[in-house]
Amino acid sequence: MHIPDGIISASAAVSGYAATGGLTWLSLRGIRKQYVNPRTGIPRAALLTAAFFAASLIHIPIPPVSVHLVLSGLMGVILGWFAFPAILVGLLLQAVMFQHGGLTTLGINACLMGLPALLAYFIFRLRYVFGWEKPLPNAVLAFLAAFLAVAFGALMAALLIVHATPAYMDAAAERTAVMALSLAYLPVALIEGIFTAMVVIFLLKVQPDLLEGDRR
Amino acid sequence: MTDALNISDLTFAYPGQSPVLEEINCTIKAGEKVGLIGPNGAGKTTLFLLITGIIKPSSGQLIVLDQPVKPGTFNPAVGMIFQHTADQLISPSVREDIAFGPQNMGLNQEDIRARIKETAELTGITSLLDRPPHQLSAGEQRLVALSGILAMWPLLLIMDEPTSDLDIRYRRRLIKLLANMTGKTLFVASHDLEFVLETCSRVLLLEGSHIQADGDPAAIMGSENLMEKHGLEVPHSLSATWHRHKK
Amino acid sequence: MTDALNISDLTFAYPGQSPVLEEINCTIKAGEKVGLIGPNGAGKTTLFLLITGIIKPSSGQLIVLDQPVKPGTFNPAVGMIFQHTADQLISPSVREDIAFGPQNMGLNQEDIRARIKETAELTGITSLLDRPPHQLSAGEQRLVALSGILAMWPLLLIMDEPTSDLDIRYRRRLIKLLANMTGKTLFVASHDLEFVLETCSRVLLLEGSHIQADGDPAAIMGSENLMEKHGLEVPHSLSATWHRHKK
Amino acid sequence: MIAEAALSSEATGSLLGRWEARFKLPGLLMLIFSFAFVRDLRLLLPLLICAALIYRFSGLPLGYLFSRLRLPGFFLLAMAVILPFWSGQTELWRFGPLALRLEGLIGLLLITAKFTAILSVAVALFATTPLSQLTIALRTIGMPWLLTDLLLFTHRYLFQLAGDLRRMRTAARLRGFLANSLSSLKPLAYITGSMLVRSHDQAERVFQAMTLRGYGNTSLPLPVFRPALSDYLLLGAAMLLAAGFILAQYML
Repeated sequence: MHIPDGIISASAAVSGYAATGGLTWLSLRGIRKQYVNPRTGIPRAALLTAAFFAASLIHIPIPPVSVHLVLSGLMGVILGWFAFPAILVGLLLQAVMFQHGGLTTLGINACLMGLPALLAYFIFRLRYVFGWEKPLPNAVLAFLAAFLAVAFGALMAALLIVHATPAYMDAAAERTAVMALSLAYLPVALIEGIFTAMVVIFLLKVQPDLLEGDRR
Repeated sequence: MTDALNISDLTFAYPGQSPVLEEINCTIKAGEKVGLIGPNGAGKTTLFLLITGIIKPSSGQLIVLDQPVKPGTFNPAVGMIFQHTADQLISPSVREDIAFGPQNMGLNQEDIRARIKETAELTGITSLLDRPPHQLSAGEQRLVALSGILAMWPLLLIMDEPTSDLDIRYRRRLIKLLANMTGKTLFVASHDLEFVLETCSRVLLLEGSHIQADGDPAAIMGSENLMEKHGLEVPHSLSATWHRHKK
Repeated sequence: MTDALNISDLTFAYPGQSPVLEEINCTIKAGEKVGLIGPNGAGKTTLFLLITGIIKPSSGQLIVLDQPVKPGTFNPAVGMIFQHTADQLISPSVREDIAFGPQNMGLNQEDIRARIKETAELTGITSLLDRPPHQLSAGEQRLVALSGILAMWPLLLIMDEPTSDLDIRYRRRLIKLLANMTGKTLFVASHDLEFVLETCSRVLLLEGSHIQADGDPAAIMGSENLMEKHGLEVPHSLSATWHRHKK
Repeated sequence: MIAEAALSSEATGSLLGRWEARFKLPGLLMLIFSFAFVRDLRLLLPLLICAALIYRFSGLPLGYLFSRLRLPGFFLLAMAVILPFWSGQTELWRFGPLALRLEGLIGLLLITAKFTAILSVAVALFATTPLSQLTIALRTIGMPWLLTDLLLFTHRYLFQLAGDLRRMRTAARLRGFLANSLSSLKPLAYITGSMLVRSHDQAERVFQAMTLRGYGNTSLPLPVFRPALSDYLLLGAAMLLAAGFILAQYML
């Protein structure tokens, strides 16, 4: 779902950076509210970011093909306000180390993955609103959070690719393209939802405080 | 079956590097308990990964339990305990973790339950079955990892530094467990020479990508010459001259 | 300053649990080399975290280098080597890792460079300075972790299981390094009793949240009665009766 | 999979390698962005020449660039198949239901050229700048310390955790786990969960170790530096080039 360099217009790339600046500021404000000393959260966020980064290389077989995990939903659920900085840093590292993912599009890509992660964070927080502690409702919430995160991300990416591409397309072709690109991500969103629900069930059993990283 | 392991002319090198193992030849008979000693980086773990078929030899032949090793295929008869147990324990409960191997072997629920019960009794971890392995102490985790392997009824059991994070109580428990284990071939790498001395009836000394010595543990580990040449030390229980060394 | 450490009536419990440490009293003189032995879970690491001010005692008093411990404040005079070196090596290169502590002490670039050079020469890792720490062997990593602490010129050096992942060569190197270290107080927890015997002039036996014995290493670790009672074993170098035990 | 970009001695000794990161980063970033502004076909050749020259100044071998281009190149391939047939109205050539269209072809040309140019400069930038220098440069151009600290520590633990994950999967494989169907989803979720638990525990210890070495004790001042004349000259040149591309795009 990463948009590579060269295909979107410069103004879209600059707007992406601006939006990323805004979201980073918002996230840092969230983090400062949560931690007396934000530094205390950094090792945890860094190690988990590295873990997510490594885990996103796992390929899930959907015969006959295999897809790799996006994990934006799971990152939101576990990292909370740290999710956006974590994704930004992860993408920057990808660009620095593998030139993968794009540099002019870094801002855009951070938004495409980071906004859905924050969405997932807020969806999963509903468990506090309802006071849910049992595995099943938590798993359902986790599924919804991750499914919607991927679906939302895919839709935004499809809209961007079709609209921001410099070449001309007629309106009908555009709609078809957006539909096709988003639908292609439907199985991925489903897998991602199930996968995230399973990880959440695992963590509830093994180390529930990992899911409450935003509660200290 | 008379040989558990048959290695001939085995060489392994990572691409573009000098060989980690070179022209290794070695046979381990079924039922033998063999220790593998040598400094860090001597290739002990690499040898284990080759035997289990995780990596492919650059050249040479590996026959395990009368079958040539086919890299990438699952052979429940060969079990390996990793140096860091955290690499091995992945399930939310000890019970599920022990069941993981047998499930992948395609056993039915009843057989799996029987194996969990029997293995947990053998290793003495029945009371831990419903706990998450991640919350256990290092010693308990080691026994859980061992149980997960034993439940597959392996004929060849490979262990990489099994005592490195154990306290004396759990180390002693592991030594007893291994001593009572019959019918299995044991191949164990360790820096803990006293442990090797108590557990194994034969020892291989690996250094500089070659097997430097092969034979009776007390004879090899008791030879000050041989040990010091390869960066090792005679264990205290074999050394009459220890106090002279002290300062 | 005559005392490096002064512990009185120290008790610590995690919320809602029974105490890990109870009414501990103990004084360590400046320059002493003290070993801390006992089974896993006896509270050795907890005691270290209390001394360094990472966690707060439930009750009692801790005076380190003539100053009461203030949890949460940085005291470069107290250095701790963690059991798993990967937890401690946080920088992209060995050089930067050694510089981390001195930088946080507010030293200037020139002093930092001098300390890196001097420490690396002492521990013999000058050739590794530009390597990433995570690519080094376990033994090299341990020396890097030690260098990162020594560069802060600590007066009290605390080590948690420093030999657990070392091969014999690096274990010997560490023993020599510690033997040559003068003017520092050493407090080291280890299951490797032979290591404690070679390094320390005094030993504390911790079990069941109490200090069970305190005194001469050879006397304490040589007492079969005492050791077996607390889940330990007399080290082979002190045991005349070892061969009787073997089977 | 995860390998470190090795800094060859040619790269560190090259013109770009000697350029102070705090000037190089903004300079080359501006240039990269100016590339993104280009829409005029006549500017493509100057753009590619400029990128090629910068890559040349990095002292890196061409093979390194190609190895870096391979992975994102797959996306380009997909665009190459779709764009010329989907987009535009001017038909150049028709084959049954398929029509090759001029606008699509031009779009593809633009994308390919810009993509290659931006990537070449990015490769040259990052391969000649060690991460520690890069973070200092990022802080100089205004990135908050929380992000740069996160960047450094994430990078540090990435290799360890990738190794942990690899060994966990190896151990699972030796117990018969094969990731070959959807039923492997549960073990993979467990492995991921275990890795998160491990990382979480380790983070606690890492934080303790860092605190004992004074992390957060002082906010570290950025190291002072006296830029050389060449640093200014190179920055000036990069800014001029960037302005040139943007102006040319609007004038033409």
